[in-house]
Amino acid sequence: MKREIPLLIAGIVGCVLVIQYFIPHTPFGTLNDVFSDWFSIIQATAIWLGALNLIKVAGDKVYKKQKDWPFSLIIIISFFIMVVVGFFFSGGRRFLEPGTPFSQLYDYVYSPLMAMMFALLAFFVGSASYRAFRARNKEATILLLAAFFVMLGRVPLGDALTGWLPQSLHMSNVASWIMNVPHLAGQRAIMIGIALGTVSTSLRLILGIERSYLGGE
Amino acid sequence: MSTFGIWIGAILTLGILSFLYKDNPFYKLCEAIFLGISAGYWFVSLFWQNLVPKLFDNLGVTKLVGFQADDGALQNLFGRGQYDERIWYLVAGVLGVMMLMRLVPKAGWISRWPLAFVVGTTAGVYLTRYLASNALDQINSTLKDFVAIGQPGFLSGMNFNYLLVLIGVLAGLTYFYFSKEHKGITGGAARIGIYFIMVTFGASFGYTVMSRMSLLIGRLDFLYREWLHLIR
Amino acid sequence: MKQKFWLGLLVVLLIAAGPHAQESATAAPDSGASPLVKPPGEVIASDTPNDAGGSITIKWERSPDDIAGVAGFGGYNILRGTSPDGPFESIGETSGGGDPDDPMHKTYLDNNTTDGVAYYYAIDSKLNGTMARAITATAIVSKQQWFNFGLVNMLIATVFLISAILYFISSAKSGKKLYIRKIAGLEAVDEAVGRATEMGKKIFYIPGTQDMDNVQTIAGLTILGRVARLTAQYEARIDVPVSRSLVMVTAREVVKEAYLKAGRPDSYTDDMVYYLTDDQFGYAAGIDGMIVRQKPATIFYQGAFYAEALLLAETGNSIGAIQIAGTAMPSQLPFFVAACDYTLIGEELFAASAYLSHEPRLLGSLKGQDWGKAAIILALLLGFLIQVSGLFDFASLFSVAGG
Amino acid sequence: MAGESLKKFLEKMMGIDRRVIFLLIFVALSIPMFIAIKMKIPVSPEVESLVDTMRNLPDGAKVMISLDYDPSSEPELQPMAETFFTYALQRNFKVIVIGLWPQGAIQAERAKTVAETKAGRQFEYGVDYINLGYQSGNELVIQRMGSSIPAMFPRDYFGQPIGQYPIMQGVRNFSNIDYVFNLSAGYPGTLEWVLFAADPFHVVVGAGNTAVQAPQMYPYLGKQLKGLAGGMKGGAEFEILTNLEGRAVKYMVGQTFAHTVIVLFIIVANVAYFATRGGKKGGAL
Repeated sequence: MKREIPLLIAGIVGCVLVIQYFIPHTPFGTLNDVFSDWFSIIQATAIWLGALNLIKVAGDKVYKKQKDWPFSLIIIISFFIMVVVGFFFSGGRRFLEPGTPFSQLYDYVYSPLMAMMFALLAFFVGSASYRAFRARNKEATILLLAAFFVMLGRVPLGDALTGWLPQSLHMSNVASWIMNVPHLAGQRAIMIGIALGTVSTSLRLILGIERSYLGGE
Repeated sequence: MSTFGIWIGAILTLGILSFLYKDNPFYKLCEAIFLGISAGYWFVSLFWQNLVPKLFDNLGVTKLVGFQADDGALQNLFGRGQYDERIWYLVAGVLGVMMLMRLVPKAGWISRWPLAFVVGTTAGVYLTRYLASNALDQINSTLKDFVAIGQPGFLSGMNFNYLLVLIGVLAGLTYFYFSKEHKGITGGAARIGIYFIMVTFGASFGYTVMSRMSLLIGRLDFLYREWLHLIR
Repeated sequence: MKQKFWLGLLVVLLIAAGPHAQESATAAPDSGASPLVKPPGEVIASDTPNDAGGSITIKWERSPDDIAGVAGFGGYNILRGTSPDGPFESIGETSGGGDPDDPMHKTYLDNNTTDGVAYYYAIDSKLNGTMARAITATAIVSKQQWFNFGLVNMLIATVFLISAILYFISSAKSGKKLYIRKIAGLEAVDEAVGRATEMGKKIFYIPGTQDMDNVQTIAGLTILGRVARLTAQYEARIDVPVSRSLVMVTAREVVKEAYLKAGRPDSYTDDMVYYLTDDQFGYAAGIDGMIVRQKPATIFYQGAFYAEALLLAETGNSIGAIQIAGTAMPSQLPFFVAACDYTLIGEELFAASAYLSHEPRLLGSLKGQDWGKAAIILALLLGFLIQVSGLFDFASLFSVAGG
Repeated sequence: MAGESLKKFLEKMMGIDRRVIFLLIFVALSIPMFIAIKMKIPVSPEVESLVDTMRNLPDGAKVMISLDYDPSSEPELQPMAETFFTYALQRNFKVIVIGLWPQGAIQAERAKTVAETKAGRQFEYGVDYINLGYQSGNELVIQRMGSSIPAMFPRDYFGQPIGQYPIMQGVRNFSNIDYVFNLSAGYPGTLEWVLFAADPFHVVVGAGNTAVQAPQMYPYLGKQLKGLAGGMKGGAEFEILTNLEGRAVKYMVGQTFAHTVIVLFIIVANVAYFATRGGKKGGAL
């Protein structure tokens, strides 16, 4: 029973949602939105489990004085600062409005961390292309050439280098041809494959053939 | 932004940047702050943005416990005797509580019910979601622009490009064929397919470089201009 | 053309009540208005098809002044009432000019109707402060429909695919042998787990940064089940840091089940799966730190990824870990290809669990997918011939109108 | 001898420390920020038509700018906003600001300050500038503005009723707006402006997009979309054509440097790869 009922729930819910796609009539037409609200509610309760787990793992480290335990302590402290400020000192559900202590923590601490982490990509893009774009074999050579042309076509330098060629062979035009023809074709093949893969995976989940997410008895 | 805020931002920015050189205590500090702050942010946000409006407001719990809010399903149902469809949100509340039962070792198995609901919903939604935009629409756009024979532009470069796209799509699809050995015609087509896919990857990569550089430019601008006032 | 084709097919496939499109035509234009502007022609209102009610589409012949492009033409006011004699209440206005596909007419969508109420619509054309009116002749009622006729092609495609997959699942169950080609990334899983064991180092498994409402995450977790079974057999240590609480809960069930099936339930602990943060970059910062400090021998990335993909994979690469990635996010695939040893591309991610399990029913579903691919290839070839010969617009059969 | 040492050097390059690459990218992006380097940036027809449309507006025209992005796209789109505001000051345009993204209004205020310093002139609030702030509803906001702008935005960003401001006198819907400039980083954005404003209400719409989004908008250029500036490069061209060279032009030099560094590295890597591979046979696949 510990597995049968969940399998039944997944199957029924899945079938209903597939059918509702084709039916605008109530209650089907809005079912998707309602279920996505329900998901949000489950998600919002489940985050208590995640947060408790984070505190437990970090707390263990501090308690056992494992390597780097002071940093675990900082995780716990900054978590609680954010939570206490967000729950009690930022005007309830208006917690994100400009000027609240919560939004100030967001602007001054959270947001620069996010932005810099994101910007590290500029460096990693460089090191990844240095290593990956070597003409080791046919596939790698094609990868390299496509990247090379598109990268150059995106900056004025590319056109400056190819200025002596006819207009259609200017680097920026070559780059946009690559984007609009072979790149598009490959992209479409990948997308169609993904569509088929999702249908099949979804169906396996609805039928209960794929059930490892339910765990054992 | 206040000077104080800019200084904090700049210090944290440098901390993350220092990871490029190597792992160090400064980065560890920023990482720990980042983990704690962001986990706390999501914890608070999900409460105020999901739980309160979607569960407590709809049911009327917010008003019941004394906060200012509109009437919810409970008030309508028991106060006025009117049916209110929002009462169904109670089911979601129950599913949420079942999820929390994982904290009780003996009753943890009940959390599989909400899990099954979530998986069922996702499967149901995705079964149709990609089929329209990723398959049918793509077939449509691959075919729709072809110029028919005898029409002006039949022998144009554009029409040739459409044909090339078609060939690429066909070859690419053959690459994804699982139940046939990639030999003979299938093998040849699959090989051409992987070439097209490689162009796709290379081009996407090259294409993204610019926006990634822009991100870093934005950060350097923050450091040099707003923090150090080195440039105007 | 397209409409007829599908409707013909639909009669065979479906027993459904069609939408009884009620239409009402106009009365003679109200001649009492100022002679300075010419009124719009016939006004037709009809229930908007394929929707959940609450909407009426109004279409009218453009005023001759609008068509002639008279200077100072000020567009139209749209008014609504419950009786042909008024009173009419203004519900909106629109500029002059025709519809893109019907230059003689103008359309307006009233999305604020109550189902079951009979409405009349009036259209005023405007020129230099003068107005002239045309009114619908009969009442029109909006209502909900039971089937979205814009999705007939989707229905056919869905039914075809589901039947193909179901057919091959059942034929696989009956013991028919199915061939599946090699997928290099998955062939390497065994070796990657084995190497970590030999080196006495950890294996990291990253199931993406999206929640359980993304099917890629679920696909990633099913692959986790197969990988965890191997780590149980090899007695290697697997770490699953996650960025969503629901994923944590699910991943624990999956890993626990895998250890049970491998006959080593005692080796499993909840600590193998732990939550870091929901934020994509916070998560990346945490994992990057763990990668350089703990130096895992093998890292799996299976699921849905955004910009953090390269942040993780490039750091993993810098410590020399074997990396096997898989995602159906087209924008992130190039970065995994550049930084990982093996990458499962799109559909291969969804096939991985079936491939690794060798379970006939799952493999059968792959064969079903292939039939879908074959049908699409056929449609593309056929479509090309029809399109180029100029027979009819075959492509439009695949354009999805509703949904 | 020379060949020997070259080979050694190339062998070293094969396994070069990634930190060297990091450093070079950092330097390449930093240098142009401090030293003014002139670079010729060719202008694309899309940006040319964008600026032409603006040029053809009468002085004092009523324009709307919709800022549909957040700080993460700031490096690409903020320079365009600054240029637009500066140009508006020069031409005495009456500017109405809205945002379909919550952060749009703040971005506008920041860009306005920069523009005022640059133009040496201030907007008079309520007379030639108003910030209507953000409204939720995505494309529905655009749709409803088609029938009534005051109904969709009864108050401005600072909570004041808009009726009291001279700039809003006579503004009822899109027919009273001469031009809409949209800065977009995704949904809702340019696509929605084209489908829900340009198509049904025949509003003149021009746009600035992030580099990632821009190619998807090309099909709409011409009748539906009067000009498009894509990414930092588009922003630089926009600045050149309006004679307001600023941050984007400057940063474009950095972009070019960084791209060049990466391209050079790819070339070096391949040269090194082939030189050091020597007699060894390449892999089969």
